[in-house]
Amino acid sequence: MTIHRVIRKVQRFQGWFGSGAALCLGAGLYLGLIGSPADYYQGEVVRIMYIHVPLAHTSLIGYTVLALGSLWYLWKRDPIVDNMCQAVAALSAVFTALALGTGMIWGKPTWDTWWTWDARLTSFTVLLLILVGYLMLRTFVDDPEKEARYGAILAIVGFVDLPIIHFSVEWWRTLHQPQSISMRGVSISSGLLVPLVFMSIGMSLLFSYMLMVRTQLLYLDRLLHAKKGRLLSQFHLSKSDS
Amino acid sequence: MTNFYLRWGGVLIVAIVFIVLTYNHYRDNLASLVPQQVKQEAPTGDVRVLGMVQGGTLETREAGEATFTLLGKNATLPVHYQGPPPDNLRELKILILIGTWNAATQVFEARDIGIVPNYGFIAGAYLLGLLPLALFLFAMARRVNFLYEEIKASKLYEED
Amino acid sequence: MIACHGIGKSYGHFQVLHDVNLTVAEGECFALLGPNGAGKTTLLKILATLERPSTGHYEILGMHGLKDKDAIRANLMFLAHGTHLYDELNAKENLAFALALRGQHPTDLEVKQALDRVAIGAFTDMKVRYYSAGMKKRLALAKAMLAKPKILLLDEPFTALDTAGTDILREYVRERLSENGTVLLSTHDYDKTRPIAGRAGILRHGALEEIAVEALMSDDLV
Amino acid sequence: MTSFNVIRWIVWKDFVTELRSRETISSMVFFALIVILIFSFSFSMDQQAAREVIAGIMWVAFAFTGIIGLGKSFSSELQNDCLEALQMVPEAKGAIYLGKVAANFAFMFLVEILLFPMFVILFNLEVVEGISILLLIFFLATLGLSAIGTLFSALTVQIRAREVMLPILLLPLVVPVMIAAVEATKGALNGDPLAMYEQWLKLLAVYDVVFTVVSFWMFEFVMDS
Repeated sequence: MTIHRVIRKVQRFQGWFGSGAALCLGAGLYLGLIGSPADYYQGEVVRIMYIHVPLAHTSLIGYTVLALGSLWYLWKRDPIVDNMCQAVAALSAVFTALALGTGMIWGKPTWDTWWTWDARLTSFTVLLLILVGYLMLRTFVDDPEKEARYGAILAIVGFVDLPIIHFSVEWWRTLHQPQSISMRGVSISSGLLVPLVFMSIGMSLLFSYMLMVRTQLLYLDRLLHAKKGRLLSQFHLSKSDS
Repeated sequence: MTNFYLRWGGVLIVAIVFIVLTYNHYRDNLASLVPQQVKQEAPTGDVRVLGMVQGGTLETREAGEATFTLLGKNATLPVHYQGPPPDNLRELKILILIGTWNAATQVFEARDIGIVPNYGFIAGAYLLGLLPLALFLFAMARRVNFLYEEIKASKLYEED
Repeated sequence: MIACHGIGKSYGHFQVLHDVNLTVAEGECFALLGPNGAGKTTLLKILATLERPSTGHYEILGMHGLKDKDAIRANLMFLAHGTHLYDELNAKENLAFALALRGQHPTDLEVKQALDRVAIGAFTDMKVRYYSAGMKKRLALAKAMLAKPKILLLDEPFTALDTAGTDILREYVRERLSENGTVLLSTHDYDKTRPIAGRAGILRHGALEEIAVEALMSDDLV
Repeated sequence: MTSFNVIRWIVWKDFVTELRSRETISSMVFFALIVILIFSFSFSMDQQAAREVIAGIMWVAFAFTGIIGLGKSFSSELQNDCLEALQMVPEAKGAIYLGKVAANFAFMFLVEILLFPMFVILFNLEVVEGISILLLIFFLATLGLSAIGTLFSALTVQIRAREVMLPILLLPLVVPVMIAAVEATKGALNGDPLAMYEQWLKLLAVYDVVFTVVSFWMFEFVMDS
């Protein structure tokens, strides 16, 4: 039950996370859009990086949290940890999808194509598929206990698979396409780094804030349904008795 | 519930202010003329002209000096460029010229070349990145509020 | 012996069991009654370590139901709605397989005796696919006879069994009880249950109310 | 010792059942034949073009038939609720997992061995030299597919829409196996020196080890509440 208390305690500071996210994102946006010069090689398009990279980082952090939470759940079977896992999966899926979307928008002016089988884009797509699979799986199980258990198993197996997927896709890419189109080699000068750091911190704080809100949402939902369910089953049985 | 909408209203106002300020900041860079406008209006002072370097017209004299014809929609514009050595001056390339219109010689005296900014893509990326997150967060926060209200109203709540 | 403490179980929005408290001693047979959907099978599945209760805990033979599951399983037999038989295997193979997984290896003679006792000795080499529902029930019963479990959980044991089959089952239950076994069965058939049940209870509102066995009359309960 | 017995009995049961019903292997073989047929209609190929795409076609066919076999592996345990009996085995559930992996691996490998001559004949392949290395590739890739597939077969069998969910969950996770198997097979069919595609074999071996261990561990949680 310790984690239960930790989550409660952290949620007391929810407002701080929200305001911190707003401040960091505000500063990052100002620096990224107005306060920084355009990149010598990429021109103005580099500004897309300030939103794309933090989204991608955050979704990976989210997946790590999901895997750790799932391990914790299998160990302690604490329902609120399961709520947290479900929340973090949905958020990671959204962040991954947005990272892919902004990556595609970056690709169009840079590579003159919306989509290329770049190693990172491909492994992020597989990551998105795993997360969507996770969310789908959870809707197809009737017993909430089983739902949590199966979800945790999928999350852990997928987390172990992720580096292997990334390596295999990268090797495959180097075989089949010239390396010229790659996000690698886009060196980040210090001028670009400052807004990137602000946006990254801000995005992580925003993610944590959203995670707290969503965990709370799922917890309250479960609470409400449990109470309603008890009333419902009592009503149902008293009807069938008479 | 009122508090909740007030807070989100504040967020919305800040966002709008930020968008307006950013737009103002970039407006100067966004505006540019096309060759036809330059010929008709004959503007004085610095202008920015958007067009494509016409194939077969580019003549580079020495580093930092070149002449070519800029192709617009219904008009062409003879250009004499003199400025920093242009890295990205190629035939058939779409670019933005910064300079003055010499009405006497009917030649555009360019002194700098900018690549076409992709503000559309940048705005698209930022909107795509932030708008769904904001909407998602709003929907979740509203639902949490709603659930609290309902749990209170149906007197279902008890301390865990 | 079985001891449940405040067992609850909910499926999604529906709470099946709310607060079940039950103790069945050694050498005792408890009959579990209740309307359809009252949660009899769910309770049996929880006690058979197949499902995890949402709330509460239980002990079987003094072992904690959520921690020492494997030890409980070695001493427990659950005759469920499904007979746990493989259609493509014959009676002997089914028995050998099921018992081998429990770590038991009965001799051919024991198998033959058990099959004769449930009166399907003539069909030992037939694929279970061609068995009738009653024959499958009897074969499952033979499996329980060979396993000799300390705890026997029976889910609607009388369905599909004819009069002779019912007698065999009741005789087997009595034998288990005489060897200090514990039997928990769920049923709708009060007439067939009355002779063997030591105690009885009705599941209502997700909780258990104990009643007198003599009150097991067909009409007025459900 | 008892655990080893459990493995043996599970394998025995799956083999006997399969020998008597012939459901799994025959449906896998025929499904694969149909897939091959459809593919050869979809790309009308000369021998040169065939070399380029044959490895991909082969592994798509193998993966889909594998999923059919894997799905049947645990859905067959649903007859008479036999799955409950497996869940109540008083042993570590890893033994059941290993038994099932062995059976699934054997079925899939057998089907692949049966189908491979069809590919050789239909697409005019020359494989005499590379046959041993091809067998190694088949072995490693099939082991990877069955190691993770058995886990997900057990996981999806107790949920709604299981026929759909098994491929949806499994296919993204076996992306490395598919890539590695296709690239290695391509190399072997082209007669490239082993050093050129050795890395893929290593990747397959690593994948097999990692996911046999992880699935063995996770299977406990699938079967046991």
